[in-house]
Amino acid sequence: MTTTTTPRPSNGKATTPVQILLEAPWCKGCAICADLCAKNVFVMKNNLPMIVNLSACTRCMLCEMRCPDFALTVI
Amino acid sequence: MTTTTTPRPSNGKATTPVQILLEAPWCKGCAICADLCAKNVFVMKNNLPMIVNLSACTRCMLCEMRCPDFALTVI
Amino acid sequence: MNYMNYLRKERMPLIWCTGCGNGIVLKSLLRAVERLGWDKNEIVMVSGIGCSSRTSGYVDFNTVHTTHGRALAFATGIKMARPELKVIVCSGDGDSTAIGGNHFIHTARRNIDLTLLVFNNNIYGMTGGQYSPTTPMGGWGSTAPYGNAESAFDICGLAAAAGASYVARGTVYHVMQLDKLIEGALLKKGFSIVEAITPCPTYFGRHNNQKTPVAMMNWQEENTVTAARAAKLPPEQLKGKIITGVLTDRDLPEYVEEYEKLVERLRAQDNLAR
Amino acid sequence: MNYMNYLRKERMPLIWCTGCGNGIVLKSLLRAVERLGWDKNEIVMVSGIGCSSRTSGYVDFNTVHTTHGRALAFATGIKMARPELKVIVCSGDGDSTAIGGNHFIHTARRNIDLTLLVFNNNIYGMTGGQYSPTTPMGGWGSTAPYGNAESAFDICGLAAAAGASYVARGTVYHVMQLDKLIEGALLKKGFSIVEAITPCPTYFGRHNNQKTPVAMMNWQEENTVTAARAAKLPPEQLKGKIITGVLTDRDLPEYVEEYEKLVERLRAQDNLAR
Amino acid sequence: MSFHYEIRLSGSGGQGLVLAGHILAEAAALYDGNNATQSQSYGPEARGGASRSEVIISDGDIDYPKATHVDLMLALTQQACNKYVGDLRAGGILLVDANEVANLPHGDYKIYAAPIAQIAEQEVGKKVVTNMVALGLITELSQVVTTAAVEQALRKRVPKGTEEINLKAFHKGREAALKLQNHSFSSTGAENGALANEVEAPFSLE
Amino acid sequence: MSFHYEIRLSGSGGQGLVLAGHILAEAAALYDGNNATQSQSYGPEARGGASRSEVIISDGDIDYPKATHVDLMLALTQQACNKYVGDLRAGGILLVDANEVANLPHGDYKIYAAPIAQIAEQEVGKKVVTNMVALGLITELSQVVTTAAVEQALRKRVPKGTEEINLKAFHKGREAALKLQNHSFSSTGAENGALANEVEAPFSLE
Amino acid sequence: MKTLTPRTHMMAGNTACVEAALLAGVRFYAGYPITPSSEIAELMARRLPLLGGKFIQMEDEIASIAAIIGASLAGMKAMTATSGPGFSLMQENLGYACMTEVPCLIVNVQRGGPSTGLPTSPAQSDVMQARWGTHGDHPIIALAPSSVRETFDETIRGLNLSEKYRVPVILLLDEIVAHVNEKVTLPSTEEIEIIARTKPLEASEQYLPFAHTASGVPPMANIGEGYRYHVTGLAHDESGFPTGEAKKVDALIRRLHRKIDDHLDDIIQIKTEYLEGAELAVFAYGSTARSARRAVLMAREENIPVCLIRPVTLWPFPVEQLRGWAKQFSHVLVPEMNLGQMAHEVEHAVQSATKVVSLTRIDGEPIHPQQIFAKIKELAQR
Amino acid sequence: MKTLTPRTHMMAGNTACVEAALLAGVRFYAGYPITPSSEIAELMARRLPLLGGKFIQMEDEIASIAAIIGASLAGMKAMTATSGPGFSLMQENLGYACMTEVPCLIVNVQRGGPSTGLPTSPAQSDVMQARWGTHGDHPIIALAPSSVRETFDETIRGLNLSEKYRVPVILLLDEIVAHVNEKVTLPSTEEIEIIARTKPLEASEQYLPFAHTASGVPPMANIGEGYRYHVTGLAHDESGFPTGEAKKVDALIRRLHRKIDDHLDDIIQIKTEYLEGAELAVFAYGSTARSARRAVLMAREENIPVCLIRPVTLWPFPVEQLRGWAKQFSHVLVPEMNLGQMAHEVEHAVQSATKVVSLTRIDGEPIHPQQIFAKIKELAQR
Ligand SMILES: Cc1ncc(C[n+]2csc(CCOP(=O)(O)OP(=O)(O)O)c2C)c(N)n1
Ligand SMILES: Cc1ncc(C[n+]2csc(CCOP(=O)(O)OP(=O)(O)O)c2C)c(N)n1
Ligand code: SF4
Ligand code: SF4
Ligand code: SF4
Ligand code: SF4
Ligand code: SF4
Ligand code: SF4
Ligand SMILES: [Mg+2]
Ligand SMILES: [Mg+2]
Repeated sequence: MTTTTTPRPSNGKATTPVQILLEAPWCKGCAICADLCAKNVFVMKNNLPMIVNLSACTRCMLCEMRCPDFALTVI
Repeated sequence: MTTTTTPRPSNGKATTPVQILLEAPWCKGCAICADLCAKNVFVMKNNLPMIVNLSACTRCMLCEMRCPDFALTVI
Repeated sequence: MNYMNYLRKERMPLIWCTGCGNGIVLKSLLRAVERLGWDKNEIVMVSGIGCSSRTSGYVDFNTVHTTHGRALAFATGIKMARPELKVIVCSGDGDSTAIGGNHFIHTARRNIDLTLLVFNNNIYGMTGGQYSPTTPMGGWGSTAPYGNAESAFDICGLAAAAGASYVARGTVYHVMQLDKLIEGALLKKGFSIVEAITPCPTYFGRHNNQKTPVAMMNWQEENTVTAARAAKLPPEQLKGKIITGVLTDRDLPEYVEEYEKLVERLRAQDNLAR
Repeated sequence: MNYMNYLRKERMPLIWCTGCGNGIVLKSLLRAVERLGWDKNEIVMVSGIGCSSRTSGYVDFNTVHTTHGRALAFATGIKMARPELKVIVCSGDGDSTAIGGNHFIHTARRNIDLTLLVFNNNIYGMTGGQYSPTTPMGGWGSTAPYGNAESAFDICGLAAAAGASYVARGTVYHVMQLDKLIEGALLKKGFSIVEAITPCPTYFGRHNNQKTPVAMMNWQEENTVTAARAAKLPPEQLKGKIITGVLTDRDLPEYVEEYEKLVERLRAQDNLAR
Repeated sequence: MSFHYEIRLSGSGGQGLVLAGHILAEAAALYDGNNATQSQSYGPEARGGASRSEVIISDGDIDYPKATHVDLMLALTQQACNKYVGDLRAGGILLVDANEVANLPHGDYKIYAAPIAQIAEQEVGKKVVTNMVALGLITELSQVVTTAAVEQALRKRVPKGTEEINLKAFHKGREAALKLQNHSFSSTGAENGALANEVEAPFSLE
Repeated sequence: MSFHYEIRLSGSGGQGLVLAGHILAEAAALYDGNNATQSQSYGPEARGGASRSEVIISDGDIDYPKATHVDLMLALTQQACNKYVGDLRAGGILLVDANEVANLPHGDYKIYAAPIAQIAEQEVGKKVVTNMVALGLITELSQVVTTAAVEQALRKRVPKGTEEINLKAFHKGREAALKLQNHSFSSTGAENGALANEVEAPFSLE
Repeated sequence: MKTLTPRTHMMAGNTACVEAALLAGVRFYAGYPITPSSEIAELMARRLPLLGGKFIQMEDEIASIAAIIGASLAGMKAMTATSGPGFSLMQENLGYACMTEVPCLIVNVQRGGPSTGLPTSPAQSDVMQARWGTHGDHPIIALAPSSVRETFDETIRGLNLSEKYRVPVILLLDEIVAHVNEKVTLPSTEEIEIIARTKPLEASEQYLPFAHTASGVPPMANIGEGYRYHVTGLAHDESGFPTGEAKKVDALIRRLHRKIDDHLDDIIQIKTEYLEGAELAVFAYGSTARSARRAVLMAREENIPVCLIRPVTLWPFPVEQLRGWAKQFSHVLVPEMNLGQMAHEVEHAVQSATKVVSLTRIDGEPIHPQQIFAKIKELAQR
Repeated sequence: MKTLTPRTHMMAGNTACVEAALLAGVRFYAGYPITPSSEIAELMARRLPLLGGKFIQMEDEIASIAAIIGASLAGMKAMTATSGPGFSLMQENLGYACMTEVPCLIVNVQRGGPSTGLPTSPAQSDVMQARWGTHGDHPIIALAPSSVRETFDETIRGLNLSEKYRVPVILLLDEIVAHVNEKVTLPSTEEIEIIARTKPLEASEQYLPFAHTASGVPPMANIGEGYRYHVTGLAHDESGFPTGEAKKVDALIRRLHRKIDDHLDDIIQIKTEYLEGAELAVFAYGSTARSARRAVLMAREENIPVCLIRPVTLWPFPVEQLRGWAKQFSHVLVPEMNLGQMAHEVEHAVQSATKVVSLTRIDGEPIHPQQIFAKIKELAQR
């Protein structure tokens, strides 16, 4: 379980820090999370999404909702 | 086979005489011919249509077309 | 016309009950065939199981009386195998929309060049009057002794939604109209269906307040509205009415033709490759 | 939300291919269930056979993985037997509209209070990519190597014509909308169906010019129009587009309820007779 | 003393012969305390042709429930008479509707002809009770059921409100039988083939 | 002298192992003139799990077409290695992708580890030809098919236009084998259980 | 005029089947009409709503059996009735019921076959189909009563066996038994034993819905009772989830058969008359057994030492019983309204300990006692 | 490197089936995909359009068999392929084909059952279903090849028998034979005999489409050839029209069986190895026969006098052949991937002339030669 925590940048929206958790053994590397994130929060690396820009995350939840394998959790 | 022949009255329409033929063994006596003829050409008698008013026939063919048992022929 | 040219006279009289409308539909079909001047050798009648499906035994065509509900699937095989044959399927409301419902919608979807005549008497006649998918809600059936709790299909609406080219509804009362509808269906390229409303006096009429064949015919007269007239009437006047006439008539890709186009495309490619 | 509250964790990871959309539909369903606060003991998930039908193995409800095409018929028995249960059916385009087409239209006709989720990936995924009744004409399937010669079903149109109360279409790309559609379906009395357009990258995408899961998702984005917007667009702009949203929502007699009314009527008569 | 009596009721569908058979069998089994079976035959797929209903009455077990040595046969139509008379045993009783069955079969039968439908229509006023008139005749001619038992079974079986008219028909039938009892005859018969082309009466599952 | 040689190719679906098996079998049967069978196994209902393809080569009849005393096994993934190594005979060859299979099984095997996928990606430039790299390795390590036969079968089987790149991969594999040939080793192995929770790779019918 | 108990009626087999089923607790019926079974559906449609039960006419027979399996999973005793063509259509889902161990009763009122055949005539030609109609190895129980009263009893017994062993049970009537009205005195409710499925005692977490129990029958929780388990037609392990592991699959399929094979004594009913000292036997079932009995009585009157063997349970087949008696007979005559389907099984069972003579009829007519009697006489003289 | 004939290929059983069918003249295929038969449909979809033939994927298996019967009536050689669940669904219309005498080929690639079972694993558990799956008495021909080449041959033979006797023929493959790729050298076209249905010679007016001919097989006119006859699944007379007359029905059903029973020599194929002097036999079919052969060879090497009996025709069952050989054996071992379905038939055939030992496997794994060999050794020591 990869846990990445970072304080949210104060862009006027949410204030709690975003966390994105990856249940790596369940991830199949489809890249849906990475390629469809409007904020380019991830890049795919070794068939897994790697967080590269968490601060851009708007917590829109779409990556979680679209992850077909229950591998991504945005909290 | 009952054959009834009569000259058509000259009502301005057809001029050849109407004939109505009944294949009695096929008739089941449903009365559709008799009851739905607008001109009351038949009455039902002993479960068979009996021609009582051939002169009124307009040769509309409906009795033939609606006879379910191929028993009536209008010529 | 002389119907006997199209009948197997030795099989007469018809097996059906007194006043059963099946014979009226059959006659209408034969008139349409005669008008079109089709060769009997080229006509195939396929039917399923049911009173109405007994039609195939009487006509002097190539006739195949198949299993319950499956006539369209058999017919599809026949048509695919020999596209030049004219394939007519006769079926009951139960045969074509209860057990046969899947073949009904798929034949419509493929829009294969067949004509289906549904003898809709709103009941399973052959087996003794059980309710069918077209028995009206509240109506009697031997398996709906307290009134039917199910909603009925709109056969024509279903056929259209599934993809049929030509969809029409007529009644045996309006026999002249029925002739035209059937002729239109026979002429149409693609899947064409005519729903013929026809009385089953023995089971439907007897228990549903239409005691005689004539009463059933009159009921049809009183309860139908042509599509043309219906278009002009307010909805409340159409409630409970049966709309008759050609309800759908459109040109859609026909399956056998599409298949043959594909074969030709392949042939062309093949020639090119040489 | 914590999906794990609704999953059989020991069955994870999912059997489906990389980028298969089935999991996205499943998640959307679970969110709807969570929002409604339903008790897991009262939920029954019934499925047929197919990749999508494997859904039932993962959820911590009462689950019944039945035979190919028959899920709705099994579900009808369950619902009739225990009307207080919430019955959800998961099925593929093949399962529900090919082999299962008849149960599909009859469940809609009876308008029985079930929810059907059709995972429409336009192909038979499980068996290796044969074309399905929703594969577009000209599209590839392992049994349509030269392009499919058959016309496709409009699943939603068919459901509506057959009598369903609630008919909606969504995509896994538009996942927020999908959530709402499914919630609407679960809440609706009567037969409700949601057609979820979902990618099968392995068979459909790979051979139909949508090489990756992401390409398939993007295709969805580009080719859908909401019903609301569609109403305002000229027909030529809608050609080839998928219309999403609630397409039918109406109150029609629901079968179990009608049946119970009948029983009550009989009881009342019985009391009267005493 | 052991007995075994076979009755065949034949005619066309819709003449109520199954009901008549039921009443006969119930009278014998439930009220006279004998054993009885009743069965009927259908044409293919439930439509078409002549119809028959059979009752076997015995004071022992009835193993084989189909009639094969018919003691009494009723024929309300010519077609039924032709089709089913074959199993009537030598010396058996053939009861026909005098107005319907013109060609009587050749054979060692005791034949009784009564205008059964006509009695129903004219003396009772309803053609539908033809079956009950026939029942009265059979009760008297066969002597295998008691009148009281048939009355009880009939009351139980016919639709509520129609008991009296049905009973009236039954008794008219009995009276006709009493008049007939000394008037049985045999026949040299006609060729059965002659009627082959006759219309098949429609049949409905009752 | 009669011989019977069993090869098992394992990995995850979509790695082209069925194609590799086909080529191997055709090379042996059609071009080397031996007998050969090729078969594969699927998970339930065609989805899920590790995948395997098996080739048996013999100069006699091959009655039983499934491998049971595997002479050479290829494992491109750890999961496949764990799942299928059981049938590898004592003294048999185990060829693994060095980057993928970290936990080597315990047993009397000759183990060869090569960075198979990496060779495909880096030396040939396309990861999809991993199967052909493996084919090259197997050809050399097994010595049951001739290089010429494999080349011919390969040309016939791969999609038109891809012959050269596939052949290149095949030969890269052969080269790798020649380097390895003296570098087999055995392993004391890791507990297989450790990997039980690992993701099942998706499988697709090829 | 005598006074009879209020439980004495004139009744047809189809009616008796319905009355028995309702008594045994059937509250769900789904079916599609077909001659000669339709009266069962019609009566159920009339009776069930009055008892708070559910009747549904499905779109076909495939849906009908699916619906009863669903209803049974949800805890209702459920049944359907059909005839040959419909029974053929039910085969796939019949196998599903075997595999998922769902109790239910399927009545097949046999008519002349194959195909549409002779829809209103009696036959016994689906007995092998009842055993082997669905694909894959599966156990089956099939019962074939000979009389209206026995139809009543076997309907109840069939439902009981179904619940007890978690198997679909097939009640094989024939057109004669189904349609003949005869005098029956029904048992009083106290005389009737009614069995319901065994429920799990353990908590949901411990529950193994397909446990390999000693009896072979796992307790069954109904949907909605809090157990939330998985049911699948795929090979599965004790927990109910799919497995492809050879050992587990083997254990499953063999247990399914063990359930039946270990309880033959409970399941098999075979009745005999005049067995002692008999040198000839007539083996007959269903309505043919009635003719056979009459023929045996006729032969006994002529002092022919013939007995009647009448299996009521056709599947599992009473191999041991027959094998035990076989040596005593010179011949076993097997009259049946088919082309010798059970004669083949008898022949298999007796293994040349006696000669098996098959008397067949497939023309839509029942076998007459005289026909059997003539054959008995002929065999007695050999 | 050797040069092989251009007729030598690596090929799987499913492929061989398609190639053979096309060679034998099949030009119509209707089917619904199912593992492990789907490759047959896929190949047909690729090949048929190129040959001017027709491929159609129907909505289900019921429609598939209906369509091929329709196409065959219209004069095309037609076939379908499926596996257990689909085969169950085809049963009703299979009976229709028997009753209406329409030639067609139905391939059942057997997989683990019952129900959804083990979709990708081999099994032989539909052999009894192939015989008895549809309702009513009906004859059937079923063939079970063991190798890819034999699949090729039996597909052609099956189609020939089908046309010759106007019967549906069932080709029972199993997952192994269907999917194994092996080296085959196909016969040259001159070596292949192809049989087509006999056409009527008489004029339309004289034609009796269901005539009780001496051979039992009536000539068959195709739809559209001017004969305009009636085809029905109801019992019918020689003219094809429905009849309920006992005599005519009897004549029909018995003729349908006579067609097969009178031509057993032509239909039955049973192969043996080492029969002479053998004291033990292994009776095996389909892919299990391959393991059996290996085991027999192993045993022979240890001088155990065992032979292999390998029926290629499973139905009609080779009763006479087996009965003839039985006395020579102390035991007949019957290994099969089911719970002893054919062992039962062998036992019936040999009638205690020898002991039948059933070796069963139903876990999705093929039976290994070693397993059979061990059993042979055990029996040899008894
Ligand atoms: C598989 C199968 N199921 C059921 C039947 C019994 N059956 C014969 S006809 C029929 C229904 C007939 O209704 P419909 O199709 O409306 O025809 P109708 O008799 O009303 O013209 C049924 C249920 C059958 N023959 N085969
Ligand atoms: C009676 C029967 N016929 C065929 C099959 C084979 N089969 C399994 S799933 C399937 C189609 C799956 O397609 P779909 O329902 O669209 O589900 P998907 O896999 O695409 O999610 C087929 C044909 C079967 N299991 N049973
Ligand atoms: S929550 Fe939205 S913005 Fe944040 S990573 Fe996911 S998709 Fe991107
Ligand atoms: S969407 Fe899910 S499965 Fe796909 S790459 Fe991202 S985390 Fe992995
Ligand atoms: S033709 Fe018309 S007018 Fe003449 S009798 Fe017939 S229905 Fe009447
Ligand atoms: S309509 Fe035809 S069948 Fe009816 S009464 Fe007239 S002639 Fe007779
Ligand atoms: S039962 Fe109804 S449909 Fe059938 S023949 Fe009689 S009237 Fe016509
Ligand atoms: S085959 Fe298609 S539908 Fe099935 S799991 Fe793979 S991607 Fe999903
Ligand atoms: Mg109808
Ligand atoms: Mg799909």
